[in-house]
Amino acid sequence: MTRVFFSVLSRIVGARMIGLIMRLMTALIMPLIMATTMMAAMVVHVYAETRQDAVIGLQLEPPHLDPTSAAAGAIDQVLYANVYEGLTRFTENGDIIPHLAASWDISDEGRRYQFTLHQDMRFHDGSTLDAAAVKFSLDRARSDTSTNAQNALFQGISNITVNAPDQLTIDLKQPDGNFLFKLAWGDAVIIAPDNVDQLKQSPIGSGPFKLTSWIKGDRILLQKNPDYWGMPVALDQVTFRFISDPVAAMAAMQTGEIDAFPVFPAPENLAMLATDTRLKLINGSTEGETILAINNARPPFDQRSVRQAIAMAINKQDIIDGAMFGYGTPIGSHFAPHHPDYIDLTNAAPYDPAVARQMLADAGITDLHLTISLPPPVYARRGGEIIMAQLSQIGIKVTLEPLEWAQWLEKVFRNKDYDLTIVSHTEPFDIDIYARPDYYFKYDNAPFQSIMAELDITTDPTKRRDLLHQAQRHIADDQVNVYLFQLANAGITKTDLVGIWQHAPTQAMDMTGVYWKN
Amino acid sequence: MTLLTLKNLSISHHNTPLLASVSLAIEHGDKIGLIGASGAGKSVLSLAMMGLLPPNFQISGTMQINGEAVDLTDDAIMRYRRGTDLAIIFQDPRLALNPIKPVAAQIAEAAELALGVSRVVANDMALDSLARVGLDHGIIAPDSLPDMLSGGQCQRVMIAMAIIGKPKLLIADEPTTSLDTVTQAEILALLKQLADEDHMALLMISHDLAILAQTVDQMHVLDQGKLVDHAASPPFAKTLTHRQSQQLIEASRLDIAPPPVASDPNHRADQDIILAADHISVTYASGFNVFGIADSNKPILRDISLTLRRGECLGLVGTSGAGKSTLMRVLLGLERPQQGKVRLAGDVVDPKRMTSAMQRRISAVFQDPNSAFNPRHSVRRIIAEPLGLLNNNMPQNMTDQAITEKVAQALESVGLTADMMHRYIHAFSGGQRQRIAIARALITNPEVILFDEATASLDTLIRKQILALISDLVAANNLSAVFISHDLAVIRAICHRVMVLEDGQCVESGETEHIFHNPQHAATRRLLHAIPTSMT
Amino acid sequence: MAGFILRRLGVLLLTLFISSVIIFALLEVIPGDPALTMLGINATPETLTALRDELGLNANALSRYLSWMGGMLTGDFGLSYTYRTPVVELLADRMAITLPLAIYALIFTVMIALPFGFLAGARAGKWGDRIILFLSQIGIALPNFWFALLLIFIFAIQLGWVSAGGFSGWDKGLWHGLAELTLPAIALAIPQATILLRVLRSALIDITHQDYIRTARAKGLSRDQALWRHGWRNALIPVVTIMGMQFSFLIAGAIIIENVFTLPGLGRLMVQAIGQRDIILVEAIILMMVLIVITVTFITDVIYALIDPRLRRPKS
Amino acid sequence: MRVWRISPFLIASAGRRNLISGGVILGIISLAGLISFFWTPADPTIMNISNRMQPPSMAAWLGTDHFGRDILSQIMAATPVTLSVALVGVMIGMIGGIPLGLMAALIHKPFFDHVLTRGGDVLFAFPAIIMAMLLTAGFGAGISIAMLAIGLFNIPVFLRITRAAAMQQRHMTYIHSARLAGKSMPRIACEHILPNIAPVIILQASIQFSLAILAEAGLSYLGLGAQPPTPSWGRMLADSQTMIGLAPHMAIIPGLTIMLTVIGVNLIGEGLRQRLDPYRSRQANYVEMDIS
Repeated sequence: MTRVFFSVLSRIVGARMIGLIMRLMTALIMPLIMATTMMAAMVVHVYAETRQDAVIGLQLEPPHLDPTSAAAGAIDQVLYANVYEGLTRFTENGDIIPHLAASWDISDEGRRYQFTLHQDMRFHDGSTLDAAAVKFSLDRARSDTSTNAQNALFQGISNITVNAPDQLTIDLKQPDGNFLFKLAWGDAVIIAPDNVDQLKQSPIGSGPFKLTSWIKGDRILLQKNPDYWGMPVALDQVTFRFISDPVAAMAAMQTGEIDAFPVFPAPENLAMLATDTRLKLINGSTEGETILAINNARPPFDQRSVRQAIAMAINKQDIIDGAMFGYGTPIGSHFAPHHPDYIDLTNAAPYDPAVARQMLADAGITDLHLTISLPPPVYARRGGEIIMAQLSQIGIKVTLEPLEWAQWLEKVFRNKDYDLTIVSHTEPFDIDIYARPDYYFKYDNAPFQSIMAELDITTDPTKRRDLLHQAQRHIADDQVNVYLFQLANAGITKTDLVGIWQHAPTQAMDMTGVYWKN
Repeated sequence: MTLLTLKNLSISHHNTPLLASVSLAIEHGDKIGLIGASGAGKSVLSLAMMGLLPPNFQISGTMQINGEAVDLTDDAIMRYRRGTDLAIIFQDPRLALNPIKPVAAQIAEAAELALGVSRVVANDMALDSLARVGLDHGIIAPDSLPDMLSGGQCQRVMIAMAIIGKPKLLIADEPTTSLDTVTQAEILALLKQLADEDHMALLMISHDLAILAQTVDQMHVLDQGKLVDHAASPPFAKTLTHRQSQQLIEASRLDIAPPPVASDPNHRADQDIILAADHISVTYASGFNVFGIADSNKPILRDISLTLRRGECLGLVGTSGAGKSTLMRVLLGLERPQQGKVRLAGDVVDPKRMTSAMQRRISAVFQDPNSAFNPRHSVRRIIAEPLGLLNNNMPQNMTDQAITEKVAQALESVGLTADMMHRYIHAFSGGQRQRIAIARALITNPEVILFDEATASLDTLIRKQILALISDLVAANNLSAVFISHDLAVIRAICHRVMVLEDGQCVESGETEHIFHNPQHAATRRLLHAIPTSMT
Repeated sequence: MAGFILRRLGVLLLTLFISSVIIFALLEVIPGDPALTMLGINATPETLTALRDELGLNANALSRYLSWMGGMLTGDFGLSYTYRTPVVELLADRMAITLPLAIYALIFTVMIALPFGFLAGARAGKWGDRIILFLSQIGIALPNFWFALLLIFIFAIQLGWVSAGGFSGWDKGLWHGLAELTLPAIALAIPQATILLRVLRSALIDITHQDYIRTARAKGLSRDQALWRHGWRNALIPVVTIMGMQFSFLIAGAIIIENVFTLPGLGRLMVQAIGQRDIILVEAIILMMVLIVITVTFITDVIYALIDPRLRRPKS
Repeated sequence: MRVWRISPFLIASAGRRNLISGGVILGIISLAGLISFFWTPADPTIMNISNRMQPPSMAAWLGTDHFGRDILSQIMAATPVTLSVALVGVMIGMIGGIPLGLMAALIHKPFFDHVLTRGGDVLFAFPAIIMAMLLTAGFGAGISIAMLAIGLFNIPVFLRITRAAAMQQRHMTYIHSARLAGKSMPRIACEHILPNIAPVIILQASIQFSLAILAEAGLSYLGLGAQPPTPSWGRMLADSQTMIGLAPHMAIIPGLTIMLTVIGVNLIGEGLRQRLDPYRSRQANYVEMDIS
């Protein structure tokens, strides 16, 4: 009897077993998802009081943290003014103001600069920032074995002398009206001499913030430097988060995880984000002249009329609207519109496809087939598509050639193996590149070179202004390239976060003046 | 009380009737045989009695166990009957065991289910049960996996599993079909012994009357889903009178004589030797080193020599694993022996250097009619395939017409019709397939044919037909043949001479009749003993 | 056993060596100068030469390969060109995210695929099976970045349960880290789970027709019990094969998911390294991936042996 | 005797249902692609920036994109591009993988087999995306690179499946018969083995084809697929990601097209499977792997 009982029991249990296990396993999943997501919910920050920190979104992560040995703008974005400082610095509007240097005297017809530094300045490691450190930094940047990406900036220096701990003399080979501007660059910051070996991973600067941690691939944390020599900053902590995916950037703004994304990767989303009352738009200007560069050495582009025809076939506003969703200012020469010496030359090659077609015919060009090389940024990729459509209106057949940056630098920039390319020149005040005959547009023009040579040694503001106007007109008339638009500094920030730069005179996220409004 | 009664059991599947009105009564301790040709509905009946048919079979009729009606379609009810009242063993014991579970555990599971005992008790019972079926601890380890066991051992495991719940009725569905004769005899004896010991009823299902005759006390004959004949006690040959029964009885008598040998056996000269194997040894690699090169070897054939004279039929006999198939591949030039040479009419047979002239002289018929043909080729293409060997010797390629004629001829010579050549192989029965295989082997007019278990997978009716056909063809075409089988009865029906293989070695050879009457080696005696005794 | 391990090791070293040669040669012919990429368009030729010297790029390819290999043998993977940190550190940082993410995703995959696959396989043709098949059909047909974005939209933006992406490190505790990886892990897991589910389902249907399931039923087991006790482990064999492949895939192939969730994983490091022509880093990552594949193959074999005792015994 | 199996009639009808629904979906899509060679509602390359991101209307049935181009025309023009990327990708995998798989299975040398399978494993470790990135770094982006990357990824897939299936066939006795008939191994591979493993390969190809369509989308997401002005579904979907809030139709339309096509291909594959290989017959395990 017992045997039968157990037999029946074991069978009933067995029969139910499988259904039970199935239900159990299925039931396990939902709670697990719920539990984990709930846990995640707990970590979403809730703030009631005025915040002392800010989370800033950036598109690109710096490869390392040494601004003196790479061209990566991301390094300057994180460190400029926040961690590292120079003798002078840029303001939001592009003006040059004293920084580490309290004052200076210029003598010897602009060949000698005598700087007086602030007192009691210290690096984050406690060492003193004095004239010796300045001399060390600048000598390092201009040496023969320097790997400074902007090494050319310092080639005008002939000698640096330390006179006193706070006194420094810099002698130039020839007068340079732009010298103080050059010292404001991120590549000219002053570093702690003891720290050279550690520069790339643990930057020791003199700024109001110091680096606390770097979670590679995700974020960099800066903390307030309590011993800062200058005006203390409002924020205790700044987090830079690196988000290159436009949709991820948008999501991060929408969830409020990020307080500001000053250079937003997808301009098309800005208007929509700005409809949120907690957010407001940043719409300023950058130093990026976006141009359709032309290989001036390659026929038929060596003919001015062909370049002119191309320029006149292009509707710049359509490109700004289509590629940048309206963010950007049309330009007519290689010069930033916010610069005080800017002149409007957008009418040098007005949009007129009919005339353009005629000019091409007059030049005897039929059946023109050209290639546009496109680096990765969205202005180039989308702009290229639009330009392709526009050029086809005047009978030019276009092939688009998308390139990675490394390929672009190798093929277009170094080997000059291209017809046309779209690129934004983000260095401030870089009209002088047209004076380099071997630069990648292959524009070798003696009159322009002499204008620039004269500008280099001119310090008188009115004369400089005049020369700059000449220079702008010259390259506009010559139609060296098609000058498309000034890249906008288009981003988004929380309404309560005050002090984010509207313009970007250099690639910097200056957090020193940023604070929360209640 | 009657153990089990079937009343008017009818089963159909998608309106195809499979069983029609089968009624059967089984008493406790009965040993009942159920015989039928393939397709008669034997397996459907056994599965239906166990309640194991899928739901999409329509079942009508009733079954009673100890007078209690059970619903064959209700799995929940049938489940409690399986293992305790009814147990079953199947045809293919290797596939019927879970490949990744130790055999003792599989048996113990049955004990747990049938008797409701604890795991520990079940394990002990499993060991006892294994011992009962002759698999003592010394023979196999209880935690062996099925793939380490021979087919016979697997079937013993199945039996141990079936009897552990002390079932009232054990259904054995073709339990020995895939086993060699020696193992078959052992399994049959075991089943009989266990049935007697446990007073367990036994329902043996087979196509072979000879097998049933020595095991059971009663016999039912199933033909096309109907029980057509019944014999309540032996000798069955007299009681079973139905036409189908008579055919089955007739088929179990392998009274075919080997084809007459053309030349006088007393004056065989050496030049008459068509195929000779000289001290053949084959080893298989069983382990590989870093570079994938074999570093340990397992001997398969050891120093085998044989000769085949023109017009002679040589039988190679041995249990499974004796090395018969390997020897066949070596003889055919499909595999190169590590030592020794095979000569075909004086030329050395080497897999790498087989000329078409040599290849033409030798052909083969293989065992498994399911994998012997490319299912995507028509019969014409299958049979014509070796004709390529002739092409090389001809000035022009054979025309389509010529091929068709040759194929038609070949088909007719094996008792099929020429119009079958455009069909595909799945349209043919097992016996027909074997005929096609023979037609293919004959198309190049070879001098030697090798038959590898050519009748092993056929039921008795067909087997006899095919053996007769082979015998006729060998005589008619003056062929020499090597016939490989595990069944000495089959060998006796067709071979002049026989060679007994065991563990890759030749243990005995000689004239067939001589060996039959005067076996020397123990292996030979075992094979002889395994031949089912006549039922008369 | 020792022989087995030795053989594995031999294969591993050989594969690594061949991969290293192939990948080095491949990267040699790809255009792009790491120094130029780093210094940008204003660099003077002298500066470029100085940097190339510093990076050791001016030596010829063979000597660079040899010194790189030499360094590898002594455990020194070199300094990344762009990041100027030891390659080992970079890899370790990324693996600390990628590996847990892959394992986490695999757990989700298994937790979804096994029960539902079993249910579908055991009830093939029934309603439950049809619903599961239909959902898995959609799961497979969804482009993965689309699905990931959908998840962000629902769980991060609409419900606000999780952050929309990013990873703040393990310093904040295990739970915090896991919470941040949950959504990416689900996004990775769902398509893989639908695949695994279908594999399991087919394997199970296949096994339903095996003789030994019939044997098990003849013992008195119901259909489900028979499948559970005898089919389950047998069905796992193809499942483990697919899982092995999926794991390798989760390690390196999750680039899109890493992008959408801005996770600093190995895949994104690879994208950056290729973009910046950080050849030494690319090579190290690729070797790492080869190593992972081989390791996973090894683990898969061990799991096979756990499931299938036939593989456990030494070859006779 | 295996009477307990499902009836082949049932299988056939289920297979037919899948084949018909899959065929209708794929037929409509392919037809649209074919028509695009002769006619599209509008020129898919003509831009009209001022008329961009318009929702579906009578003028533009499926709306316009961020450059004001007609989306229906683009979807149609993209059909041959996307389908050919997937098709060529799978073909490369088959052309490379099947002979290698046959060789691994039939050339009876463990070392050779080992090298091929392990090599396949390593190749398999590189998802199409990484392959595409390396290739793009060398040769520039474009659909041919996408095809090649998907193709290279598919080689080990077909190698595996072919090897496994051919191993099964190798032991069939009709292979012995063919050898006795004097046929060489390559000839046997073509005449006997390939036709018999064809169902397995065709089914795998259908799986890989649908995965390749998804992979094209994934590659486009990273800018590694079709380049402007070549339209492709993946590129349209990737381009629309940032505009999903502004113009949802831009993302929904290519997304649905991809999903429908993939489901269509999968249905056909399922139907073929049920027809050709009802029980999967223990021949080989299909390798189903996400590519991107």
